Amino acid sequence: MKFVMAIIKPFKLEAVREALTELGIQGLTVTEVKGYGRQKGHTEIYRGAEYAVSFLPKVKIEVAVETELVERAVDAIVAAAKTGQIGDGKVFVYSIEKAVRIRTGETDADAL
Amino acid sequence: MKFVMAIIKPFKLEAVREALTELGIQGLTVTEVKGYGRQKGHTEIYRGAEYAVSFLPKVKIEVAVETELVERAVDAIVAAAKTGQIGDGKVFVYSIEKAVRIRTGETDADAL
Amino acid sequence: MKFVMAIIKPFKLEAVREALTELGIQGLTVTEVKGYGRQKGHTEIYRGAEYAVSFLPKVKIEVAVETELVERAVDAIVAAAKTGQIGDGKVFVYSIEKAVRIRTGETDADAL
Amino acid sequence: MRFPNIEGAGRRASLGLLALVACAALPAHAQEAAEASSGAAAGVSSETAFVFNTLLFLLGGFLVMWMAAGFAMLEAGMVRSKNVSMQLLKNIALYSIAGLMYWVVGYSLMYVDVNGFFGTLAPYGWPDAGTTNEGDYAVASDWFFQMVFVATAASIVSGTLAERIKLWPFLMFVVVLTGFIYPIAGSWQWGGGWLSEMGFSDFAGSTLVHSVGGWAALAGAILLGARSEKYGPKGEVHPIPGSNMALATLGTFILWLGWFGFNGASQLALGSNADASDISRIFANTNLAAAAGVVAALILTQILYKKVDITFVLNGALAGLVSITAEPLMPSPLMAIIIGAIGGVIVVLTVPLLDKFRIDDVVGAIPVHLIAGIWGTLAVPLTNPDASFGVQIVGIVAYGIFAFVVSFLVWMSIRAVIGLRVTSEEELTGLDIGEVGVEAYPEFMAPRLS
Amino acid sequence: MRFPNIEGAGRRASLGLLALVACAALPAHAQEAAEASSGAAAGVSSETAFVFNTLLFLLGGFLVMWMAAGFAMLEAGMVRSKNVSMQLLKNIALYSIAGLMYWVVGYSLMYVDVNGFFGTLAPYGWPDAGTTNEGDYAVASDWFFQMVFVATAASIVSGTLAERIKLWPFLMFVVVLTGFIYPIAGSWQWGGGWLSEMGFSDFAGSTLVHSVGGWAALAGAILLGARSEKYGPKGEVHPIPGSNMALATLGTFILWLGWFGFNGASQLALGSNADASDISRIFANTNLAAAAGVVAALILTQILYKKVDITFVLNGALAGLVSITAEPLMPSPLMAIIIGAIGGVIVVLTVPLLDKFRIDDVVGAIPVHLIAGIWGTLAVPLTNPDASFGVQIVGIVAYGIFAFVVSFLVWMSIRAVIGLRVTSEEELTGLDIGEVGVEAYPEFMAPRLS
Amino acid sequence: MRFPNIEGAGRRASLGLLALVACAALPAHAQEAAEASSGAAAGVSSETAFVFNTLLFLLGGFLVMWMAAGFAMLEAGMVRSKNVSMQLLKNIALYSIAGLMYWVVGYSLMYVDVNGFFGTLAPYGWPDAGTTNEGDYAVASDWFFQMVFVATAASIVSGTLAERIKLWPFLMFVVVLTGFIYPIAGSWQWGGGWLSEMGFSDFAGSTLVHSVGGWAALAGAILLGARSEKYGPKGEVHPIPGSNMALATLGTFILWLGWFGFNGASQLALGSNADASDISRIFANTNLAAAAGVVAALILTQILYKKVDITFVLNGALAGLVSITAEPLMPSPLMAIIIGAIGGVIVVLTVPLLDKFRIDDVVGAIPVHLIAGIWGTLAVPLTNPDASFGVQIVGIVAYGIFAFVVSFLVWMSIRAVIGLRVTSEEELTGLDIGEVGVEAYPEFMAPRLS
Ligand SMILES: Nc1ncnc2c1ncn2[C@@H]1O[C@H](COP(=O)(O)OP(=O)(O)O)[C@@H](O)[C@H]1O
Ligand SMILES: Nc1ncnc2c1ncn2[C@@H]1O[C@H](COP(=O)(O)OP(=O)(O)O)[C@@H](O)[C@H]1O
Ligand SMILES: Nc1ncnc2c1ncn2[C@@H]1O[C@H](COP(=O)(O)OP(=O)(O)O)[C@@H](O)[C@H]1O
Repeated sequence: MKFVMAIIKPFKLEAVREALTELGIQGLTVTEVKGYGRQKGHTEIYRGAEYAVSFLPKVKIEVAVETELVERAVDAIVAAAKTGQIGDGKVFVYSIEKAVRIRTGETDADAL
Repeated sequence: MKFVMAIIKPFKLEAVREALTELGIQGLTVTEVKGYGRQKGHTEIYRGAEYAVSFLPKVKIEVAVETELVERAVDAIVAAAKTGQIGDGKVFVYSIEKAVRIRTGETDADAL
Repeated sequence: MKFVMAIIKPFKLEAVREALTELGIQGLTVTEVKGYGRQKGHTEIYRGAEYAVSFLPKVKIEVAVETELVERAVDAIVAAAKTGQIGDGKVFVYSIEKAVRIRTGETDADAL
Repeated sequence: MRFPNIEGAGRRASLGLLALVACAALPAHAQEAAEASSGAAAGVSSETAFVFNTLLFLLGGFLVMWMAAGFAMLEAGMVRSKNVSMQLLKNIALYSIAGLMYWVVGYSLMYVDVNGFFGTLAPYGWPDAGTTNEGDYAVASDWFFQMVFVATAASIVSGTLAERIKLWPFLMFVVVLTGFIYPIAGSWQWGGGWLSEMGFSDFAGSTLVHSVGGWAALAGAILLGARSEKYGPKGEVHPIPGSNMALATLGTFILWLGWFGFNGASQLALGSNADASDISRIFANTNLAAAAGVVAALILTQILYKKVDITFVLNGALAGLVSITAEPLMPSPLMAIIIGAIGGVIVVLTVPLLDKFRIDDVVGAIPVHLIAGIWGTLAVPLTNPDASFGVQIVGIVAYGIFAFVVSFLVWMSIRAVIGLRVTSEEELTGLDIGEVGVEAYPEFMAPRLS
Repeated sequence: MRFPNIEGAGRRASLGLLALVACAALPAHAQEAAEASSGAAAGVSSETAFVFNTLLFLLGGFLVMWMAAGFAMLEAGMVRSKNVSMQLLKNIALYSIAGLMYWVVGYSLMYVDVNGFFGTLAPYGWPDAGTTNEGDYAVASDWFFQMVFVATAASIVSGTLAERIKLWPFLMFVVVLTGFIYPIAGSWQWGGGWLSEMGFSDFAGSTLVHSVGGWAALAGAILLGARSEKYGPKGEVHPIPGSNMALATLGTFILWLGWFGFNGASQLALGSNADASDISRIFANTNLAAAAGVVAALILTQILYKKVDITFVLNGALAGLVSITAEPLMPSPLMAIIIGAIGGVIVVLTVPLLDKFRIDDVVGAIPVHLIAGIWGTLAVPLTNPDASFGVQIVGIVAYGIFAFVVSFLVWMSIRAVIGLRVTSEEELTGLDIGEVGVEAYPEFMAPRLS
Repeated sequence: MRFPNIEGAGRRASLGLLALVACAALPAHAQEAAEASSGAAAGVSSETAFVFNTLLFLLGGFLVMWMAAGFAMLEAGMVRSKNVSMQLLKNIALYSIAGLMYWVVGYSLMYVDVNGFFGTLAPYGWPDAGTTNEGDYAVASDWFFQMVFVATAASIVSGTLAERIKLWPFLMFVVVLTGFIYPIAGSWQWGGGWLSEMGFSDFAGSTLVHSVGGWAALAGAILLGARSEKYGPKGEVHPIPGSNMALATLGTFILWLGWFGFNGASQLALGSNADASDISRIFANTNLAAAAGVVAALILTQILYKKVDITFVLNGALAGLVSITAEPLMPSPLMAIIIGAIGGVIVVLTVPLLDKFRIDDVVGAIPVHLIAGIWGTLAVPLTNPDASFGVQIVGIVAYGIFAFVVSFLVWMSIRAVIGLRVTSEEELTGLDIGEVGVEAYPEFMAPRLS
């Protein structure tokens, strides 16, 4: 079982969710984050003094998927989240050893 | 060493924290997240137009534990977070290779 | 490829970001979290009744790095985030299997 | 309103007489005034006095109307963000319902042909446009000023019962409270009824408005029960911090401002040197009492808790205001300060007391309005020789029994028929989603981790 | 302002005559009054009346000025947090520009030597300090009172076009609207122009102020287009919840309070029993209409949607207020309630209608100000025998054509020269970063999920 | 207040004389008026004038009281969310303390038997309830109006020193400022003291209120030091954005509204055509100056920074208001606009200047109140022939030395005894947790990233 974590632009959340749903993925978790990266923030002026806003609002999506789905999930996210502009974000994949659905106690593939 | 990540209903946070404390776990990290899953959101009407609220507020708990504690930690979380209603959430487990306590530089089990 | 996750005191964020940048790390993701640990919260009184504030504001930094950089990244974070006071936080390291840059589709080391 | 010779003639009925007396007194004033100034007619003509009196009602009225916004902001700041829309909605709705009900029946029941215990049941109207009104003030200005008072009583209830009561049962109670309970209670004193005959004294409504609202809130709080997280199984109190201190403070300042209208315009006449001077005393005393309530709560919380609890300080301001409301005219500055300061102390000491009885009052409305209201009413004889402790106590008790018992029965009936309380699940997710459908801060909403 | 004998003499010009008539009427009043009171001069001296009238303008003026804050808060609460600074900035800027433009040309164009269709082009001044002013009120007090009305029209536009219009093009339009469009429109009626000659009746500006603003907003909304997320490809409506209901409610209460000045001081005179009585009627009717608007929206949304939408309730209050503004004096209480309630119903029904046409009105300003404004103007003949439906319709149509067409042309010109709309990227990140550089809630800013 | 013949008689003392003169002048007015109107007594009777004057004080007083809420909201919006409760608490506390101290000693020190440099030390009281007051206005109304001014000076200090000063040391300074420093300073001019004798001119307090507060703030800022993150080692300025622009804007609108009372009621008399007309000029000029301050800041920030900084625009409004406060009556509309616009420019240019000196003024109170206050005072002779630049400079310098030096010594003493500054750890976690114990937005509190 794998965990796919994606950092995307906030306004792409809906598109990504739909793309994942089409793959049959039924759940995911979303977190508001701030990202620092190649996409430079902007310089603002507040009361006459400049300052750099280097952290930009991003959304983190976390979704646990069965191993055979990973490839397609990653591709779906990349396709849906892409604008081609700098700052589109990243997808990371790592293994998880166990998943439990709290409500039923089901584990692993059944828990997703 | 393992990492246990749980997505739970927000009002269960306190119960889960207590359950983990009883196991001797002394630290954890909590994040406000939004979850999408089988638990459907609700349809709202705003100024005469309907819209679906599909992301529901959840809380993510992350706790690093020694490998021998994992089982019990997962069970404790499941027991404490369970309402039996849809949307209770998930627990995920994965391995971590290293842990460091910033204050002292202690590593791994000593760092928890 | 490794993922380094650090829980630090919020006001250390800038120092840690600078320390990582000096290592040539060009991106990272930040989340506002609340931490529970050895650092005890405080007891507050609201309208004559006491209550414990046990979750303290922390910042979570997540950064994917090439394996050979991990050691130095961890050290840099520890050095920059340290105050020596209780509650300085933790650094965790785990493996990731894949990274993709959404904008270009580049993977793994090229994606960072 | 008190006037020696016509004690008991009530708040509105007395005005005609008052004006008569004031006019009779004019020649004397005129003489004095004539010495001070140089010639020209010295007095205030009756039509000029009419305009002044009417203006006083309109000014006072819009200031008290503004208090509706004050309650809305205060209460919105003291509830959790998931219940803010609901609290706002209840406040604008109750102000509106109060205004309509007071027209439908309230005013008549309170002021028209009061038989000692209540007036008549009929909508109230005003003379035709463009006509000269008889009496000493415009008919509609008096209605307007009396009307804005009604909502205050209902706002108190709204604050206490926040975060768990359903919308429509609450609004039903407001219909009864503003159309019947408050007007009947009001008729006993300001309508010239039996308490007024007895010599009860309550200048601007520490008891009539604030305690009546407080009793209604108390009855509701008992029947409704506490918010589910508020008390632990062993009676531990789990504080539930309000979501927005800036709104709570804004609300308090709005109420403070509005109170100048509440107390000042309750003088009911502005058309003479003496009336204008009295209103000025009232303004100054009202401000001193509120300031003293603030400082008392500030010092007391610092001593008791080693920190200053801003919510107590805000309550302290309001308790100072409620305390001086029964008699804002007679006290010397020092007495106004003392009366207000005791109000501030009362709040700090009685909020935890209510918690002992597991009465969950979200904004502290019962300590502020009911308890400080009783204190203010009891304090009248300290500065007003025409008032007596005995009669004051009779009034307090009579209002307490009437308002509490009737409110209790009304709450019971509503509960029996449609229920009062939201489900515990709705309480958990917040009333904004359950009852209103619009979250107050949709972008910032988040589970509360404390 | 209506006065039987001088119908059509306009809002300001009539005052001189009014005072004359009022003074002529005094002896009669005096007689009546003399019977009621004991001796002394019974009437209001002309200088006393001068002070009263001036005071009315100053009181009404500061209350209407306060409405600028109301619009700012209402609109700030109805936009997303990423556009709040921009909305606040637009509101304080437009109030300022309105005040300056009304001095530069507006007042003269509206009131000075109106030729039937517009007045003269010149800055306006006031008599020297320390001098006695001629006429029935202080010259500067009248200017002040007229000035504060102008900003209202511009605030309406600001609300409709929120979240996508660039700052400077908007401000340019405000310059034209407050310096030219509104004053010219105003001159037709209140300046004693052709509509006033015809017998059009609009006491405090349901059409002159609110509909004119609404037409300007409509023209802008059509040319500017909807916010990019608002409508789906098949016309689906995607609601975009406002960020802060507490601010929206506060704004509504502020507007409600300010409206007592808006309507009440539009009586233009306070110096007699009859004027003070009329103003009192206006206060009471204004409040009843707003309350009825609230209750109507409350009940209707509960029926239609099974929940109460607080934003509709707030709009309902304002629609009630706009509806009664064309004639706040003549209606009986019951008629005031009916007029206001219909206003509340209108809002609930027409907001979704606008969405059908994909006209994106962020705060509901077009339903509230334009549509309820038309309703209020049409309702005048129901209670005012001097008004006729025919003339009312002529007025409504004339103002509609003028305000819409001229606004459309002005918007077109600005669009052609410098563009109206921010880039879609800026719309996404928010206008606060793009245009203002200061986020409204920098610590709480977060992407909106859901 | 200026009155040609009695120049220097001070703000309060002059009123008796003023009324005399006004009455003497009545016959003339009456004559003119008589020509315009038809018969009946034309002037204002002395008792009617008494009521008008008193009413002016009460109206002006409640408007200025409302400014306390304005400062609270403005400052709450300009600090970070972790310090908002503290800022709110300081504001309601300082208003309360000011009101109490002004009763304990302040008023007497300022107005009673002033020996040129200060008055007497004694609590102040008012005539008995129900009695006719001597003089031209009610004694308590004057006290009330003078009292509300005091808090303004203290609010200025509160804003500058935000986010790092401890609660009790701040409140101690407020006791001294409102009980002693301000009243003594006030006695020199409005109490009829030496500066008033010299012919210094400061109508409503650009220098007496605003600069005095500004000097006290400056002294505190120097001794307290900057917030720890504000300046880098090489003097780089690290902006610390305020948490809530909606509150900051609301606060600015409240202040703007309150300023009509501040300046308008400083005319001190309403009981004649000339006084009412003068107050009307003041209202109009005050509004024009504020509007010009807004527009100047708007344009200037756009030019300098390519974006409009809303916080500068808000400061611009206030700077416009402060600038016109020394002389709101005499300027023509155009001069009012120019004076206000220069105020707006001053703010935009001097805020960065203060940063050069590492003086950390959280809300920009020093530019707005001190520097624009000096500008306003210097501008008086431009429109008021009775004022001279020389005397104005003497006044500015005298107040500067007195207020700065005494404040500096008081701050030093407090620092020596109990310290001024919170620990750097408390500064980091926020003063709400450290000093108040109640976070302003407990559900939204989060570390600030960026
Ligand atoms: N090494 C990294 N580890 C974790 N998150 C990263 C890393 N690099 C980038 N990110 C996240 O991805 C976002 C986009 O990265 P950025 O370099 O700006 O653009 P792009 O992905 O187009 O190259 C960043 O804002 C940050 O949240
Ligand atoms: N595949 C998944 N990956 C990550 N998080 C998930 C996944 N599925 C569900 N979740 C999280 O768990 C929460 C509960 O899931 P849901 O399907 O609604 O109910 P249940 O856990 O009772 O089956 C979701 O709101 C979401 O936050
Ligand atoms: N076992 C754990 N798993 C995850 N996060 C932890 C764990 N222990 C501590 N933390 C995080 O680290 C923070 C600091 O830990 P704490 O025990 O208070 O101090 P220290 O790191 O100095 O020992 C906590 O607030 C929490 O966010």
